[in-house]
Amino acid sequence: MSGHDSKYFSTTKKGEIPELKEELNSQYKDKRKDAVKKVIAAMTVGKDVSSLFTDVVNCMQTENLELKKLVYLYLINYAKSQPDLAILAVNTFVKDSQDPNPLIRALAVRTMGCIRVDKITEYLCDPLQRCLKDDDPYVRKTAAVCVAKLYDINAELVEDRGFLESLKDLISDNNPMVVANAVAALAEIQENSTKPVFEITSHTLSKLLTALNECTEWGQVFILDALSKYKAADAREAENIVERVTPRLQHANCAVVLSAVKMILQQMELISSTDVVRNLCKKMAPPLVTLLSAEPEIQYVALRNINLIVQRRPTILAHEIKVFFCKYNDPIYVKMEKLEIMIKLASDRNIDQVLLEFKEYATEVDVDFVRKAVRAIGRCAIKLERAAERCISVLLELIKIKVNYVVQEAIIVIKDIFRRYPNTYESIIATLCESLDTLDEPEAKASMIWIIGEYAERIDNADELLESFLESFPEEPSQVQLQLLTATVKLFLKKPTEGPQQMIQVVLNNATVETDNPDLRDRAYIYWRLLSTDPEAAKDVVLAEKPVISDDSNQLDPTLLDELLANIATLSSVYHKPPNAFVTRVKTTVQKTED
Amino acid sequence: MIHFVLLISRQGKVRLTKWYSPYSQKERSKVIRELSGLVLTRGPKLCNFVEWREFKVVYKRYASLYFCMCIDQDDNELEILEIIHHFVEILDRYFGSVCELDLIFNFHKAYYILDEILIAGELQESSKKTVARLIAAQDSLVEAAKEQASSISNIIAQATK
Amino acid sequence: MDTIMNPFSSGTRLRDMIRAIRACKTAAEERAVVRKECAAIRASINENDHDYRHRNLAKLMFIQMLGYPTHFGQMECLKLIASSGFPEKRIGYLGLMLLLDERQEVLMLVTNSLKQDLNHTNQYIVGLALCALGNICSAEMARDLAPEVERLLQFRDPNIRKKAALCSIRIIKKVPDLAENFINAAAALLKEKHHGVLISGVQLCIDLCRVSSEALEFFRKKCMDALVKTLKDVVNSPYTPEYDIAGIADPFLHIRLLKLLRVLGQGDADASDAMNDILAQVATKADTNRNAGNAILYECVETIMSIEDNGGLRVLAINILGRFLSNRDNNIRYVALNMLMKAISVDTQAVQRHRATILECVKDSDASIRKRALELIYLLVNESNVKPLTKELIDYLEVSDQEFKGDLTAKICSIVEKFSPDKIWYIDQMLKVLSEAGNFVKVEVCHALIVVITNATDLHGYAVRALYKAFQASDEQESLTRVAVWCVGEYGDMLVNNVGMLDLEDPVTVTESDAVDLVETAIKRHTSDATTKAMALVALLKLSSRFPSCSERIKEIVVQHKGSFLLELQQRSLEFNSIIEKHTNIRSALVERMPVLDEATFSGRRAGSVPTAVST
Amino acid sequence: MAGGAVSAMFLLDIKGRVLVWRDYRGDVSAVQAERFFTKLIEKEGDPQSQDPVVYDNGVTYMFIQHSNVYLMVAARQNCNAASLLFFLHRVVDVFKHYFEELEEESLRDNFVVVYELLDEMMDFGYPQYTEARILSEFIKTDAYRMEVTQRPPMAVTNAVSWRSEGIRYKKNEVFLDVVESVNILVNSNGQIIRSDVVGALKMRTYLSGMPECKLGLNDRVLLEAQGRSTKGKAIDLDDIKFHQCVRLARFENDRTISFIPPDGAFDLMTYRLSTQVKPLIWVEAQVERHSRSRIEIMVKARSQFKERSTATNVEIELPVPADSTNPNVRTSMGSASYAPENDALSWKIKSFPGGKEYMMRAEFSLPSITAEEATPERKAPIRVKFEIPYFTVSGIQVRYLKIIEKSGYQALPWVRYITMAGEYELRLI
Repeated sequence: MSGHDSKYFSTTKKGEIPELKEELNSQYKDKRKDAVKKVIAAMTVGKDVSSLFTDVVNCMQTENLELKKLVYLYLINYAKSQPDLAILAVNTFVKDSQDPNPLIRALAVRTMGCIRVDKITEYLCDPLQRCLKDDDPYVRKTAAVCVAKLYDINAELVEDRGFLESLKDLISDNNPMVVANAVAALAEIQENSTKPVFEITSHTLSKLLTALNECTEWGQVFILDALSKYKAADAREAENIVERVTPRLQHANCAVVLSAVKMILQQMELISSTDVVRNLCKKMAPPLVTLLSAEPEIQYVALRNINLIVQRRPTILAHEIKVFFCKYNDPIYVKMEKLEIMIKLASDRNIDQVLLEFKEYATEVDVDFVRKAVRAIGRCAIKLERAAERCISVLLELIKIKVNYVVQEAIIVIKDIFRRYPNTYESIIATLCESLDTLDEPEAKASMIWIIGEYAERIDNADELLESFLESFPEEPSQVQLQLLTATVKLFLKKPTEGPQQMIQVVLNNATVETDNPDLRDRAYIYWRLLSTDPEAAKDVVLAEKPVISDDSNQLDPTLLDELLANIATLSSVYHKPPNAFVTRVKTTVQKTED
Repeated sequence: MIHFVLLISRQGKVRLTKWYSPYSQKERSKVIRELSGLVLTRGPKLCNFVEWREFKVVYKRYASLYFCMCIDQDDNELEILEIIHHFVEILDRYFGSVCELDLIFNFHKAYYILDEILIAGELQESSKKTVARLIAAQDSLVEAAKEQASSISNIIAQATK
Repeated sequence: MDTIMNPFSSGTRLRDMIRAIRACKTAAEERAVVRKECAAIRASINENDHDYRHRNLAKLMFIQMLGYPTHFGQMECLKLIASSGFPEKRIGYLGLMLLLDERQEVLMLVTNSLKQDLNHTNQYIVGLALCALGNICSAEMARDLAPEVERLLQFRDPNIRKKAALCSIRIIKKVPDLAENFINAAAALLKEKHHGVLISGVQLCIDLCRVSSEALEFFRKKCMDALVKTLKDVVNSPYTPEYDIAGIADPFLHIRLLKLLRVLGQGDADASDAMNDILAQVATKADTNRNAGNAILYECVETIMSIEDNGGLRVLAINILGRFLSNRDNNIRYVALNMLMKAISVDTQAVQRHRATILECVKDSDASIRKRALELIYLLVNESNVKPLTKELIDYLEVSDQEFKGDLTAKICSIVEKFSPDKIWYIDQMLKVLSEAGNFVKVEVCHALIVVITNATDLHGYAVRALYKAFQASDEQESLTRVAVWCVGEYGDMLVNNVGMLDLEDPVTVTESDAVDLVETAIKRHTSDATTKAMALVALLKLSSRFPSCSERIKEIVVQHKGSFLLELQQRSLEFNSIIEKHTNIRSALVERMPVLDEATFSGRRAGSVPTAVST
Repeated sequence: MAGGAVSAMFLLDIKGRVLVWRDYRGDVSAVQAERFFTKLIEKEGDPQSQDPVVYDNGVTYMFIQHSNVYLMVAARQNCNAASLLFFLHRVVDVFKHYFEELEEESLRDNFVVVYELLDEMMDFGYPQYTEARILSEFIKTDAYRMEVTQRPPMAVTNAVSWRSEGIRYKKNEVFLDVVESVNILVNSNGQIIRSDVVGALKMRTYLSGMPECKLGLNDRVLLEAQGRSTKGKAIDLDDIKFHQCVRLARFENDRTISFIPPDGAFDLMTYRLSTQVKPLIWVEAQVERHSRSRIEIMVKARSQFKERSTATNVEIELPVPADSTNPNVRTSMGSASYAPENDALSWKIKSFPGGKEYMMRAEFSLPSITAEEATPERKAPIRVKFEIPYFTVSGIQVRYLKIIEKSGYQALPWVRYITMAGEYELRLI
């Protein structure tokens, strides 16, 4: 089918590659430069121009910096696919690394490090060694990063050739940019090495804190991130460090601010003086709040971090809940995170206002947001005993609007409210039962079934209500089946009359011989055996008094929280997962070419 | 049966959509998004068919445009390629070396042509000449009406001078 | 177009609007332009200015194509259709087809206009109405207007007859009861010479056969010879430029005739017999250098495969497929795989011969081909080749695309389940799949695996030890974890005591506490979901009875969940804690080996309730 | 573990296809990133609804959108998300400085410079340098490219990385604009639920050499530290953020704002005040639905500031349904019109003196056919924009701006004050 239809919709297209080849070998400088540009343009749109390798490399020997950069760029891209030809470029690299112009020296050493071809790496060592001691700081800062590149390709080589020592020397460099890049390189190497490569002593600490004042914003982030791993010897040292880091909270770059917050929080763990701690908390609050005026993406990261911070230091933002109220134009991902924090900061003092907000959100159009708002109301009820009643009345108001997903979400949280405040709000069960037929989500169904089973003795027609679910037992999701099983057992134990007796037979039969779900079967057999061996014990086991559930269910495990707080501003703090849960090192020496 | 016809540009812009089975507006957007993702990302040497939901989509690229037709599992994929080409040839003849811009600014004409080729998701005419003739006849009916309208408005203009 | 229609128009022209939209850089900009335009159109509609109606509608069609709401313009279509001129009607019908579909109630309002237009003296207006009806009519409209369409099947102009034929297809699909009214007229169309009419007519017959057995019988009886002759004429027709594609006369007509013959021949020996010669002729004559030729051949092969057996023809067809499969063109390979699926029921052996090639296709770089090939290989598996095929597929699982893993896993599991020669092999293969792609394995498959393990009394020890090892070695694969947790709970005693060691096993030393460790890891790791954790609790209860020495430790773990927010976890934690703490006397009775679910009844029920994975 | 760098940076078009990319580590391919991102767009339809940090198959993607371009980094390590997302915004600034507008077309037209910049701004996935003015001294667009070989400007590695030496002006001048934005959120019951003021000191400097600047504000902490009386005049600033040129340690010590400014325009500092602000302009709206298809809205707007000030360019935006037809609007002041692009009525009042109240009345209809699967209308708030010149809510004052340069020239500082509406939302409908 191909061939005869290229004429449609198309402009003429000749063989591009041969044309370029010709131009690359032109005797005119300008033409060659244009040709290289065209090659890069083709590369940019994803065409394979690797076959021009030799021709492009031939253009490398040039005084023209722009052309040189383009050729280097080409090399980075295709060296891997043509490792043997890439060697051709080495001489130029070595020569360029000694060029009188520091820009070219740096360019050469930067590019060489990006060429992940083993054979070339060896040739890189001498130029790199020289550049690490270059007079020009621009070359040194580039060389510092190049050590990390080399380590990524061939760690042994770096260790053998003493590059680590040279790199460590750069920490004392008189140029702050060089120091910052050396820190970044060392931190990365340490990450991938089992040996101690980069240990921060109190000496390096003070040097780095000094460099902090002078290096670029990005360099400040590298240094703060590296220093946050430092464990101060005692409270005094911790206080000293904090004192020197605190001014960073005034930096316009939000990453500098967050990294400073991380450092301060780390050191605070050691500080015992409550006054100092209180004072630090007071100092950190305004910068954290200001992060919410940043770009939405930054806000998102900030909110995920604030979520962690308030779990450890709830007082910091205790009075700032209003800044987390959602604005109309907030992106949905910001709104969702703000809700989480609003729940965490809700207190008896502000709950009325918070409820008003949640109610507002619960009538929005975005379904996920609405659900989360409804759930938030329930979580506040669980958290704040004195406000529980107000929360519940808001939930009941929302149920009356009869938006299906709102009702289901409400039932799910009300079940938790019942578990938090037993024997307090059961009067609303009747209202909930009105929505029984409309439930179609497993979690809502399971919650409703649990409520019926749990309060079977107070619901006159509990058996009828449960029975209505029985017919569809085999088709229900296992979550619902399991609740139905337990609820029926409870009903039977509470009202061992004829109806429930028949029901329990049906359910047990369904959950044992009529299903292949091993978990459901286990559960059913255990009940069955329990009921048949010792009905009194069964009552004791199944109907045992329940401990009241606590409100900190959404709090992270303390050890995980520690780890995440040490990772403030990083992806780990965004995901709320430890780094090893998502970082998978893949060594790619040769990149696969696809399509 | 052809359930729908889609023309999507390389940039993912929709140039023509014709639905022979009912899809709500929301579903249509979703279908277009899904298929753009499936079709536009496929390499040049792969086959012209993708399986999608319980259907198959036959597509063919002409320069910057992808012509896609969604068919049932047991329809003849190779024939659909011919139908697409049939459509393209007729477009080409009508516009005279058709290009994407023709379809953008005269999208309604592309629809008129398609309506002479397919009805109810089935092929209607295998002769390009017949299609061209039918379109030409209807175009001239429109022309005639326009002339008449403008002459009437001239007369009115004359009369009310 | 619009400027000439509206010489005094102000506001933007269609062209200008399109330009403005094209100039937008972002979706937000485009949205703003479109909304402004829509507001202007609404204002114009509100003023009921018919000079602009035509243009407004054209704009709305463009806007609708971009995915914006245009409901406020629907009534304008009806107004244009109701006007008298052809230009208005033409754009009105186009708008109707684009802005509305069969589900809108507004559509009913157009029925009357349609009826008038179907009876219009201008045949092009009749054509417009037929086209609209054929593309979007609802069942109700189909019923109301069927008589008009039926009448138009005999209209003087062939171009109306062909449109009426296709329109009839939609009508009988919407209202199958109406089929019988169309049978005679449809049969008459088969005698026509006009290709458009023939094509449409043949298609109508095909669809009539689908909804009405009466039609099928009628065409078999009355039309077979004529159809065969028509096909013969097309096949042997001299060069006609009007219908020629790559040297073939009207492949579209070819294909439709072959399709109708297939419908007629299926399940009818006489009819099949009548078409043998012509099918052989088509199959041998088609030009396989052209797509059009291959399209015909493909259709022809399908017909041969579907009609009543004629050994010679089938051999021919299978050979053609073999050639297709080895073709370099991916399209041809794809359709070959597609056809081989159907050929399996006819001649499994012949298809089996291509197994190696098909297996290669499973690993093709083209996802479409991969998918087809996998479906096919799935059908080719039998007791004798299951082992090598499964090995190939599992090996491939490791390197396959993320997107393909789901399909591949499902198929492997299904194959293994269906054809495993022995249970130990089955268990081994399943463990490999669970370790490699456990997150893609469906819940039912895990359940089935546990059923199999429980039924294999002599393999309980082996299975639990293998699972223990697999769990230690693999990443976090949820379904592997669940199966391991369940088996460790149920057969923990066999795990630690190396009960039922097979010769091929390496002995392992697992202590009671190691076994509890496994379950504890499963319950504590943050990737585990509620079901896994719930299963772990049951396993712990079982182990507390099987390993009394660990009972205290287990209680500690169990009790941690008594305040859980998750209902099921809290309930289990409370119950099990109570059993461990207060009712030790009955504990062992409660958790003694679970009764085994009878494999036969289980698989019988599964076969009944779970739809077979084989797609047609 | 903190630290970590990205693997690659991508500039993608609106459909998620790669325009330009720079591979820093060779472990995330363009095909892989593109496939992931196009799928993301396809799934969500609108990536605005998607978290800006997304994980897929071992790789984290972080992205922002600007005009019709996505800027995205891909990482396999646990890198600093805040830094990288902020970096992406800085990259936008740099490109804007270079190409006036950052959009698909300008990237395509300048891909050579884009590659050069990506190489200089980031090395091995670490952000390096984002000072556009300095970068443009040694990376030039075609028009300004010279044959003479460029050298890295001192500033790139200097402690003063934002200013080059040797700048000369005939007339040495500094312009300082104090701009305060009022953010306010009013609940549907008319209660102000949050309000704050965000201020910025926007500077434009045209100064020779390496000038040392010192800025004095009526900052209560400073004045009290200096033992001066502060009654009535001093103000409390909740949070201050400084441009990197300001010596933070010095400020921490004695509240002195001292700095060597960059050349040209920049934000010297921003601050925030979270005191309760009385809404400067108050709006009330009443909606009456006469039938399913006819709606009437009545709006009152009141200025709640002193009569001697005047708000200018006031614009009040009232949400209306998306398919409103022919709104008919009357106002007692200013002009109002239907703004379908925002689904709103826009009421503009050029000049709105303090202590006044104006009215607007609007009537419109809705089409008889409703949209299929019509989603409920988003409940948009009323939004207000305005500017009040010569006025600040906080009462901030620039007490002095001293400029000292070793050549000893005199420089003229010009200071202006203005207040404007920021996120000013009233949920009153």
